[in-house]
Parts: sequence; structure tokens; C-alpha cells
Amino acid sequence: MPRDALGVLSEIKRSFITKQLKEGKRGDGRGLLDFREATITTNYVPRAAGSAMVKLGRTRVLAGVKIESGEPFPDTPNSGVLTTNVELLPMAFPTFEAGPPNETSIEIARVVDRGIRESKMIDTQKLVIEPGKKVWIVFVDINIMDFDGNLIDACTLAAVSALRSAFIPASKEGGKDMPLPVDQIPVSVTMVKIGDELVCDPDLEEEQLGSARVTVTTTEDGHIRAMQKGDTGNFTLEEIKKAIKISSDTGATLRKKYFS
Amino acid sequence: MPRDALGVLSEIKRSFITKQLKEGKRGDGRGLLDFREATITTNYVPRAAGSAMVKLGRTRVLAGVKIESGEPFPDTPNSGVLTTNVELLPMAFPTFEAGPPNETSIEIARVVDRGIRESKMIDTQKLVIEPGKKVWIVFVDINIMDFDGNLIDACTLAAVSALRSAFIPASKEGGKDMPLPVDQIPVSVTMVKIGDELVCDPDLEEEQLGSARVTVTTTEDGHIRAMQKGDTGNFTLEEIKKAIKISSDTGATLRKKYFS
Amino acid sequence: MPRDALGVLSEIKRSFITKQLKEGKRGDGRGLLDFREATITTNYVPRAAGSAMVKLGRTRVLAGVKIESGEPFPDTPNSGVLTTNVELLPMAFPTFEAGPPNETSIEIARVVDRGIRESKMIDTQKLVIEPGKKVWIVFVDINIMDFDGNLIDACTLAAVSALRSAFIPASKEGGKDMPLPVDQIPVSVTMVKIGDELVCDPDLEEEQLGSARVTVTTTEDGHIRAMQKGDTGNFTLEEIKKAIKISSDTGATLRKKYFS
Amino acid sequence: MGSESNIKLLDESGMRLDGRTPEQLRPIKIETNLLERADGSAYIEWGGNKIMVAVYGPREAYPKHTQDIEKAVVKARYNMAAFSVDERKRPGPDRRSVEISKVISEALSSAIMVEQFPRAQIDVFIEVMQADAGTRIAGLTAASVAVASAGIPMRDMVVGCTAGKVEGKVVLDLSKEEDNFGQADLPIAVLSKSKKIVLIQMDGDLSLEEFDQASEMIMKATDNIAEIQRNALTSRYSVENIGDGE
Amino acid sequence: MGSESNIKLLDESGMRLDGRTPEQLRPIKIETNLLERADGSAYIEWGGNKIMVAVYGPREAYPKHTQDIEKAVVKARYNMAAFSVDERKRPGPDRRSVEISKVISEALSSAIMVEQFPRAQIDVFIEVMQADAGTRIAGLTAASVAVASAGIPMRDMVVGCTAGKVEGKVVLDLSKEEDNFGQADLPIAVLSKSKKIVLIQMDGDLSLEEFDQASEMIMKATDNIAEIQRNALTSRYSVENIGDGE
Amino acid sequence: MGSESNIKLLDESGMRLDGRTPEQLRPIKIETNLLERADGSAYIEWGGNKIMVAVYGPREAYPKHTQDIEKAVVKARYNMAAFSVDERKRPGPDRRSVEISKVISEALSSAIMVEQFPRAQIDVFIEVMQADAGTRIAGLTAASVAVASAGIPMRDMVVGCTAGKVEGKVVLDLSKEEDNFGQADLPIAVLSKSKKIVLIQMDGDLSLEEFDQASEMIMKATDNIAEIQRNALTSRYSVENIGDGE
Repeated sequence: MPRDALGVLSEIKRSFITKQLKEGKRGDGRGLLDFREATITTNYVPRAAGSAMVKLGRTRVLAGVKIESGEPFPDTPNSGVLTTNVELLPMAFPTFEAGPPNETSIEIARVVDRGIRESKMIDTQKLVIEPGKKVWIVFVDINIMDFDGNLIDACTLAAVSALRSAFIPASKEGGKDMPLPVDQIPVSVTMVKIGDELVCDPDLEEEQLGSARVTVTTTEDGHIRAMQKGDTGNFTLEEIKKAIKISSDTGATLRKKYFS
Repeated sequence: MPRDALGVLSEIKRSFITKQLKEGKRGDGRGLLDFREATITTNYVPRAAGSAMVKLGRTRVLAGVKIESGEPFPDTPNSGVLTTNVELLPMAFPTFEAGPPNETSIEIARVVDRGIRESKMIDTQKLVIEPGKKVWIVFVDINIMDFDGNLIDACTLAAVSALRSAFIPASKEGGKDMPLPVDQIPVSVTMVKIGDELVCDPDLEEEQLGSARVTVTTTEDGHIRAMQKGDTGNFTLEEIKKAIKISSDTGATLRKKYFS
Repeated sequence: MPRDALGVLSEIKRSFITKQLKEGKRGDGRGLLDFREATITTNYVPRAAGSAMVKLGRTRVLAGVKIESGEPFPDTPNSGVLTTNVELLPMAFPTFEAGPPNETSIEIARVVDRGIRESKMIDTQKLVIEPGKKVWIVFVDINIMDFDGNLIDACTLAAVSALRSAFIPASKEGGKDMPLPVDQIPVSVTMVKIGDELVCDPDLEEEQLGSARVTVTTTEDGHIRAMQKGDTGNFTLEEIKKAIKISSDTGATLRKKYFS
Repeated sequence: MGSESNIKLLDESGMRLDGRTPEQLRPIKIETNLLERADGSAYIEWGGNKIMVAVYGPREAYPKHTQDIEKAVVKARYNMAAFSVDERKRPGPDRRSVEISKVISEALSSAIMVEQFPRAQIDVFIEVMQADAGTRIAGLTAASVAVASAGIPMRDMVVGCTAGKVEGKVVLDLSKEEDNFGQADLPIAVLSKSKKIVLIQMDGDLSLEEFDQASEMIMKATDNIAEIQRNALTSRYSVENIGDGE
Repeated sequence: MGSESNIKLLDESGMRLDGRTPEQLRPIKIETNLLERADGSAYIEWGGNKIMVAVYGPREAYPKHTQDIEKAVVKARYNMAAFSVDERKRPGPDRRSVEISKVISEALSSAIMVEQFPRAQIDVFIEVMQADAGTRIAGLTAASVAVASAGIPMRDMVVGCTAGKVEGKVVLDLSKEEDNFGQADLPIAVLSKSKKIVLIQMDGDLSLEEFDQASEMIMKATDNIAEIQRNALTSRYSVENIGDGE
Repeated sequence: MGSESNIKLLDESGMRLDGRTPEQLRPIKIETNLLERADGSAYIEWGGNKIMVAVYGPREAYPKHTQDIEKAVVKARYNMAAFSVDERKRPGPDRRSVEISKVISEALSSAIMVEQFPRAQIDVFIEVMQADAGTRIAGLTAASVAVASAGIPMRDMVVGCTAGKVEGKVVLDLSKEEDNFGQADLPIAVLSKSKKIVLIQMDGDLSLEEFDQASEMIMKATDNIAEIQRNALTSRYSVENIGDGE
């Protein structure tokens, strides 16, 4: 994440925020483990097979799904293909630049992708048109439009919402259009460590203050499907276990709130 | 066009040229609407399917045509393919750099391409070898070798001349070599606005002085097939209409002079 | 070769080395025409079809061969494909940078490739699986890991050793795995001209001192299969003829030492 | 232009596939400042087009050799989202978007008081989220609003529209089908008060009379669209909900 | 994770395909300073993995705008040789290697006293010559040794291991088959003394209990691997022959 | 080298397909200063080769880190037009053109008084408009004339020729068929007065005797070609018409 994007936070602001957090308070009034309110607008782009505009606080991302027929990978001839791409649009932040994916956007895309893939949200074996020859390829493209922290969770929310709203254009291949079959709902929860506190769904200032970041993606059964630690700080094993617990609990809340 | 390529014209020179233009005079003695003399050498590159070296004043461009068999685009299965590419060779000007096409060369290529395509100069439906599977692909490559203004018209002249001289190597596909069937002859005429005057076929100094540029491509019937406004200045609608008239008249003259 | 890589050699060192060479002495005790000792470890990467780690003095390169089935080139339908690539890994030298092949690595790869190809070391006509449709493609990838001069000879040694150790995975195509059929053994010998002396197998300091470089690749019959002059200096024709003789003689020695 | 089709684009009474008359615009909606980070922003819906524009600047031009010592450089970047068109588009610029970015940059430069900001650059990011014919004009029209919403001084607003030829008839504001199967496409953008033309392109086949007719239609339409621009800049209340598309 | 397979990865007594017990590591060998040019280097064999790491720096960060005025920037570059995997890999970075380079850079930054070298960069080049599952952890473990061998001050060594789930059982240090056909992969790297976690990733399916079991296995294993690191840094004699792989 | 063919490249009396004797050159024509913008330029026709060369410089080397404080850097760029060869070539450099640009740059550096222009660069753009075997030597031979026509001080002209082996016989100045189906290709370029070799490459199969024979043929031929260079530099009158190719 662009730690230096805003320049260095002023020392005064930094110590103020840290002190507040010790008392369990955050700048916008949230508790340490609270998520910001999310607004999810599915079918924002009717021309896409599925889509969702997600606002998570002041972070805004738009996910679109396209489903096209194509060849399977040689080593998985009986399986459709899922591919996830994230674009950090230069409109989203003063220092973002146009260009091919960089390490930040690649990391986000891969963490989101692993959460969806490992939770078996999409049964890719149902995406076969002609075994070994033709399968459905599901493109998930996520555009970052406004950046105020926690892109991984915003992108996971958007990708999952867009996939849940997606239709397979099977009529193009002589079948009947049908909803994309989805099963498990992965929810990712990202925390940063500020001082000794774990803080959920950090905004940009909190991300800049955090020494380390961890994302845990879980499914309804409470199982972990993906994890990713970021940044140059560290965690104790106990903190990681705590983060897993938080993610599992918060994931359940979010799943109920947005996906039921 | 590289407005800043030569640095800023000296103020003295600038006001001298502008004053002259008001009196209807140009540096090389032309009238405001006169084209520079063009030298067109077709079949300059005998190994190409068609080619033409064009000198327009001190601007020099070389167009070569290659015609190869290949697959049609999926959405136009019964149509050959025409593709136009312009290379601003670094030999042509001190500040031109080697590298992939930039916005200048892309704009030129696309304006030239639209003129040829929309005039229906090439009947792409006659370029089908096997419907849906194999068609002739016509590559028009235009190299800018020496730059003294008005690349769009020089490139259109060169591309049209090269196409008119081109042969389809049909013997490679079991047929008989034959001339590329061409119909309408598009002629583009580019003007710049200096002060309130429209000046045809500007050289580099005039391009630098101009506030806005407009290209109008017409066919023998006087119809407009392509237009492109460039640069940060503007035109009144009346000026545009005047430009269309000039293009249509000048186009007729050029068509007669070079293509009859 | 990165002449300026180490900065300029100190004038004192430069004149000392030059003086020594006039007396036929080199920094490490070698005679002017002596090669450094080479350590060749074949099958260093068992997972590759063939491989060889080569240390030539303090220069270290690793060649790996992969053999995969694929389509032949349209103009040589009855011939397998040999392709050689060199990577100047940034680990090998302080100023090497990661990125696509540059002119140095491309030159090395092409000289190594020509030596192997023109000596007919690999009979590519034996690499056909199904004429016109499927052939074996032999990828030779050479990684430069530590750089102390004379990359061309180290890479030729590594590539030839790796190819000699390589197996064709024919069982994947319904056949039986078999050694890659190799015939002639090309040996390249590179010399630099320092003052009026030809110096074999230069280390980095000697390369920096040299005014010109020449590589001659020969086969057992003493025939020349590839030559390449490098650097901004020059050679007399007599010097080139002498270089050919040296290469032919030294090649015979090296061939006996490492490939018999 | 001019792919053949069996679709009948005009009915006997001259009405269009989507029920519009020849001179009728599609519905247009513009909102401002939906984005938090950008110095200014605008969102436009124009028919099925959904386009977001963000403006950053004036800020120091970078890299330095791109600076103009006399004025600000306007760098528009027109970009289509991968999912904005029927077949997924590979992310990143293609030749079409490079050309459109160039003509939009030039058009905006005509309107912005660039001479007030030497050595600066003004970035205009135009993101097409859903494309439905006429994106360059819709994007430019929204971009002008976004620049204004950033408080960047302008001598006039830029506003545009397209006209075209369909089955031999001149019509305003081409729909997607009319764009695909029509005979001409003429996008024009003007300074809204002076009506000076800052962008014009054309491809297809137009006689002089048809050009006159088409350009007059566009000129008239720009008055209406300029009105929508002005409203967007003065009333910014119910932005969120509308912009988010329900 | 989780491709299906007919291979039986565990036998009745819980032994693994390569004969290891669930908590048994593959053989690990580390050597230092095989490379002449680099400021420090290390070679690791871990199972069938063969990885060379070179370190350059601290040196002035380039280009300048990448400099951090407060500390050195650690730039790890994880790269797979074209011939290191079953199918030839095109040279150059791909998305996977970009991500791995990022998490390794961050992990090493935790251990190196970066604050001692403002404006500097430390380059860590990790070249996978043969890949056999667990390359990121093997590369990071060797990288820590290479950094130390370059004399760069560290607050602690970084050492890691993976665990995973195979046929429902948690096992340590996945083999290639277990990685391809197993149900979870959990790489963790820690500071060797404090056991603070500097790298953790996971993909697959783990219950909380399985995570606890897997992470404890890894923590125990890192003690043994740290011992191998220490030995490599103190005894550098027979390096050449071993490193060259016979 | 050495693709097999049924074409008979030499007849019974040793004459070549195009009627030349073994030691005969193809027709060569050189003109100077056809280009207006370049500081110097040359056009060469050599057999069917048509090549234009432009020279810019000496000018300050850019970017700065490429400057050599002791001498000018010569940057030749050999480029083939898309339509210059039988199958359309994608624009832009490929591995072959990168290598040729390198050896041509080095050869020209030998001849130019680069030490007179520290920190400068001299750009030499070689554009192959039609290729017909021997383009690198033809391009270099023309480049030397172009550099001289730019008034850049040289210690000597560079002039070259190729020889090769065809059906076991050594012949001068390979034609396209001889290049495709012959057994060896030996391009050499020398300083025209001292005969010092500044470029040599070879691929194919040559015995020492054959090399001697081929190199002597080339040395002799370079006298004739140097004469054509000199004439081009002294008589510049009928340039336009000839250069334009009728």
C-alpha cells in the first residue's frame, strides 16, 4: 500500500491517533474492530455479465464480470477459468499512475483471487462447455476509483457481489443464459497493527500508521481460506490467532449483512 | 504535431510571417490555398506489393504495402482487412525518438486510415479467399523520413499511391496475381488557422504558428469522408464550412494532377 | 561487454598490466594464450532436460535445456527448432540490471547460437515428430551468475555441455526417452587485443584494457563456424588469421579436455 | 461506419429504434464531486453511457521536460473499463483511446485558462464504466464540468454532441446500433457561449448539405446540454444516490 | 491448492510419499559466499530446491525518487530460471514472482537495521535454479544468510518453513506432490529469536485447530533451520564442491 | 546458412545466377544529403538494397548517464522497414537488428574522432527500405558517407563487403539466393586506407584456406567501393532524381 503516498503524517497527528486508539477510539467514531459502512450497488454496469459498485467509507471500487467462452488450461482440461485483475486507476489518488499492474495491484488481485478460489465460491467444473476444448472464462476486473484505505476488503466485497449477480451468456453457445453458480461466500477482513492494537478495516491514515497488515479470508464454516501479511512490521503468533478469530467473527457479521 | 519541436519561433519571425499571410503571401511564394509541389515515385520498393515515395515540399514519406493471407476478424468474416501504421522515424527530425507509435503517429495513421476506409477506396469484400476463414490482409506502412510539416496529407498521398500500384500475390494461394481493386480516390487537405486565415498544406513553421489545424478528406463526388481537428485553438462553424469547400476544390485539383 | 562497468581502471594498474603482458605474463600467472581452468558440472539441474554449471575462473554461468514439442517454423517444416537465450542476472555484477535482454546479452546469445547451429552440433532434422506439424523445440537458457570476463566462451561451454547431457522426453509423445543426438562439438575461443598482443580468455580487467575483441568458433576439423568482432578497436587481417589459428589450436585442447 | 445490417434503424414515420425523433437527445444526467480524493470530479449518464471523470491539478508537470514555460499542459486520459463493452477489453491504452485522449486534451486546453499556470499540468482522467456510443463527447462534456468543479479557471465550458447519418437521414446523438450500422458519425464540441468549435472529427459519408444539417442540429443541442452542465454545477445535493446508479 | 489426484499422499501408517513423517523436514543445506562479485551470497538446497541468493548494498538508492530519507529500502527480486520448473518458463517477472518479491522484501526489512542506512537500497537477488515446492520460504531463509554474510547489520535472522494439509492431516514442509494435490499451504517466516512473524500467507482450507497445529509445527521447525543458518555462517570451508552440486 | 535448395547457384562455367563472376560486385550507387533535416545523410543502392542513412550530432548525450566524459558515444540504429523484406516485418527492433546496431556502432566508433567530442552522442539512423542480402555492410558503408557528409571529423572512412561460400566455391558479395542457400557468409568492414578490420562476423563453414581467399577478395573489393564513396562525397549534383529511384 502506498505508505508514503500522502507524505509522512505529521508527528502530532500520529501520536494523537495512536493515543486515541489506545482508548479504543477512532477518528470516525468506530470501535477498533468495526467496519465502515459499505454501500453495494450490484448491476451497476448492466452491459457486464455481473457488476458491483462498492463504497467502503470513502474508498470506492467497481467490479465487473465478463464471461466468455475459450480454451481451458492444458493441465485442467475439465475446468473453467477464473481470472482476477485489479487496476489502481490514477483517478483514485494523487500519486497513482497509469500503467501496467504494479506490485500493489498485483498483490490485491492475488489475495482477492485466492479468497474466491480457495473458498470454492465458483465451481469451475460446472463451467465446461465441451470437455478439454471449450470452457467458460470468468474475468473479474476491479477498478479502484477512490482510495481511502483497505482496498483488499473493498475489492473482495465487490468481486463477490459482482459474481453473485453474474449471468453466464450460454445462449451464445446454444444453451440458455443462467446465473453463474456460486456456493460459499468468502469474506476477507483486513487489520493493521498500530502500537499493540489490531484495528479492523483501516482507513488510509490508519494504514499509514500501522506497522504491519494482515488479511484473513474465511467462509461460513469459519475456516480460513486465504491469509496475507503485509508491510515491514511483524506479528506474534498470538496476534495472528486473534486476527483469525476477529476475521471469522466479523466475516459472519458482514456475510449476514451483505449476502443474505 | 511537435509544436515545440523546433523551440519557439522567434517573435520577429512570427510577426513577419503573420503579416505576410495577411497580405496573402507565404515564405515560399505560395498563395494561401496552394499546395506545395509533390513528387510521387510509385514502385519505389519493388519487393513490396505496392509502394510510393512522396516528397511534399521538403517533407518526405515512404509508403509500402504488403498483402498477406490471414484470418478475417470474427465480426466481419466476409471481409478482408486493411491496416495502416505510421512510423515517425528518428531520422526525420532532431527530436523524434525511436519507439512504439506515440499519439502523433497514431493520430496520423488513424486519420489516413479513415480517409481510405470511408471512401471505400478498397472493396474489402473482394479480398476474401475463403469466406470466414481466409482473407487478404492489406498492410499499409508509412515511414516518415524527412519532416517539414503536413504529414497527414503527405501520408494520405503516399498511402493512396502505394495502394493504387499494389498487386495481390494471389498466386501464393493458387490464383493469379492481380492488381488490388481500387475504386474511389480519397484526397485529404489539411489547413491551419493563422490569425484569421486558413492556410493550406502548412510547412513546419506555419504549423507552429497555427492555432488550430483541420483536415478534410473528400472523394470525387465532393462528399466528406473524414475530418479531424487538431491543436488547442478553435474554429467557427463558418470556418469549418469554408475548410470543407477548400478541401473539396483542392482535392479535385490534386486528384486530377496526381491520380488521373 | 560493460567496459565502464567497474569505472575506469587506474592508470597505474593499466600500465602495469600492459607492461606485464608484453613480457608474456598475466596477473594470475597464465601465459597469453592460456585458458583459465573450467569446472563443468553437468546435470546440475536434474529437472531440466540437460544442464551444466560452468565456472571459468571466477565467471559462473548456468545453462539449462528444456525440450518441448511444438510447431515447426513455416519455412522449415521438417526441422526441429533450437533457440538460445542469455540472461545477465543482476546478481552477477553490481551494474547489471533486471530487465529484458539488452544488446550485450543478445550478442552473446546470438554468437553462442551461431556456433552451435553452424557446426551442426544438433541435427535438427532428427527432431521431427510429425513432419510439418510437430517437432521438438530445444530451448537453451543460459544464466550469468557471476561475471569476471569472457562470457561468450563460458556460455558456449555451458550450452554445449548442457546439450550433450540432454534427453528428449519422447515418452510424452508416445515414444521412448532418448539422448539428444549431438554430433560436432563447437568450441569458441575469445581473445582481446591489448597493445599488440592477443590475449586468450580475458578476465574482466583484461577485457576493460582490450581495444578490440574477437571470438572464433571452430569444430574438430579445424573449420571456422562462427566469428564475431567486438568493441571499438580494430584488427589487422594478419591478426585475425592468427586469432583463427589460436582458436583452432586452443579449441582442440579444450575439446579434448572437456568433451572426450 | 457502414457495416451492413438487416436491422431497420428508422421506421416509416422516421422514428428511431429507441423511439426518439431524429433531433431528440438521449437522457443525460450529470453529477459533480462524487469522488473524495480528486480535486474535482463529474459523473455523466448519457443514454447507456456511464462515465466518471476526475481532475487533479494544476500541479507541477512531471517529468520536468514536459513542462511548458508559458502555460499548463492538459493531459486527458480516456480509458475504457475492461467490462464497459460487449467483449472484454484488455486493460490499458489502445490506439483508439490514445487518439481520443489527444483530441480531448486539445479541446479542454481551448477552454481552460492554461496561461495562468505555467509549468503546471492538469490531469483529467475519464473512465468509461459502460460504453453506449458517443463516449468521447460524453466524456469531454463531463470533463468540462469536472474541471470547473475543481475550481480551475475556464474561459468557457466545453459541450458537445454527435450527429450522424442513418439510412440516408441525418439524426442527432447516435445510439449504439446507429453508430454500428449508420453511414456517418460527426462528433463536435464547442465552447458553450461562443460556439467556437474545439473538437471535430468525422468518418463516413456526408454531402455538404448533410454536413450543414448535422452541424446545425449539434449546435442547437449543445444549448440544452450546456444547461444540464450548469445545473450540475449549481445543485450538488442528491449526488450520492443518483451517481450510484439506481 | 486442491487439484484432484489419484496419488495417495499418505500411507496407512501416516508416512509420506518420500518416506517422511508428518513433522519431518526435507534435507536442508546452506552455503555462503559462493559468488565472487556480490557483497554477500548464499546457496540453499532444500529438498529438490536449488536457490542462489546474492546481496548488493547498502548502496545509494536509484532512481532517486525511490529513496527513503529515514531508512534503507530492501528490494528483493525473486526469479525463477527458465529451466527450473517442469514446463519452460518465459524469462522475466510474472504476477506470482512480483507478489513473492514484495512479501520477501517486507519480511527482510523487518530484520535488517534499515534505519542505519537512510537513502540507501539493499538488493537481494533470489534465483531459483530448480524449484521443488516451498521456494519462497527457502529463498527467504537463504536470503537472510546472504544478507548476514554481506556484513549488513540485522536485529535477528529470518527463518521460515511451510506446513500444509494433506488428505486431512497437517504435515510439515510440503513436497511438490503435496503442494500440487494437498488442501492447504501455509508458509510462515519469523525472526529466529523472538519468533515474531514477518511473513505469513495461506491458501487452501484450514480450520482454526488445523491452523494452530500447523503453526506450532512450523515454529518448532524454525529452530532446526536457524541452526543450519548459523552453521553456514560460521563454517565456510568446503563450500565450492558442495555448492556445485555433486 | 545452409538451408537446402534445388536451385543451382553456379553454372558449369562458374557464373552465378545473376550472371556475375565469382569476384564481381553487384552495382553500387551512393548519393549524399537527400534529407533536409538531418545533419548529414546518404542513400545507397547496392544490388536490390535500398538504404537511407541520416546522421544527427555531435549533440549532448541523453540521458545524461550515457555520457562518456572522454569521448562521443556513437549510437547506430539499424532498422528494417516493415515492407523491406518478403514477409511483412513488425515495426521495431528485434534481436537481429539489436546485434547489427551494436557491431555497426562499434565499427563507426573506430573511424570517427570521438575523442574530440566528450559527453556528446552521434546518432546514425540506418533505414533499410528494401533488403537484398548484405544490408549490414551496405548500411555501414553508407553510414560512413553520411557521417562524413555531416562534417564530423573522421580518421578514415569505413568500407565493407561480404564474401561467402556457394556450392563449395568462394564468391564475393552474396546475392539473396546465395545468402539463403549458401554455406558461409563473411561480412568484413575496414578503415579504407589502413585496411584495419573494424567489423567482422562469420557464420557457416569455412576452412582456413577458404577464409584466406574470401578475406582477400573482400580487401580488394573495398578499394572499388571506397572509390564510390569518395565520388559520392565530391559530386552531389544529380542527387534528387537518382535518389528517388527511377
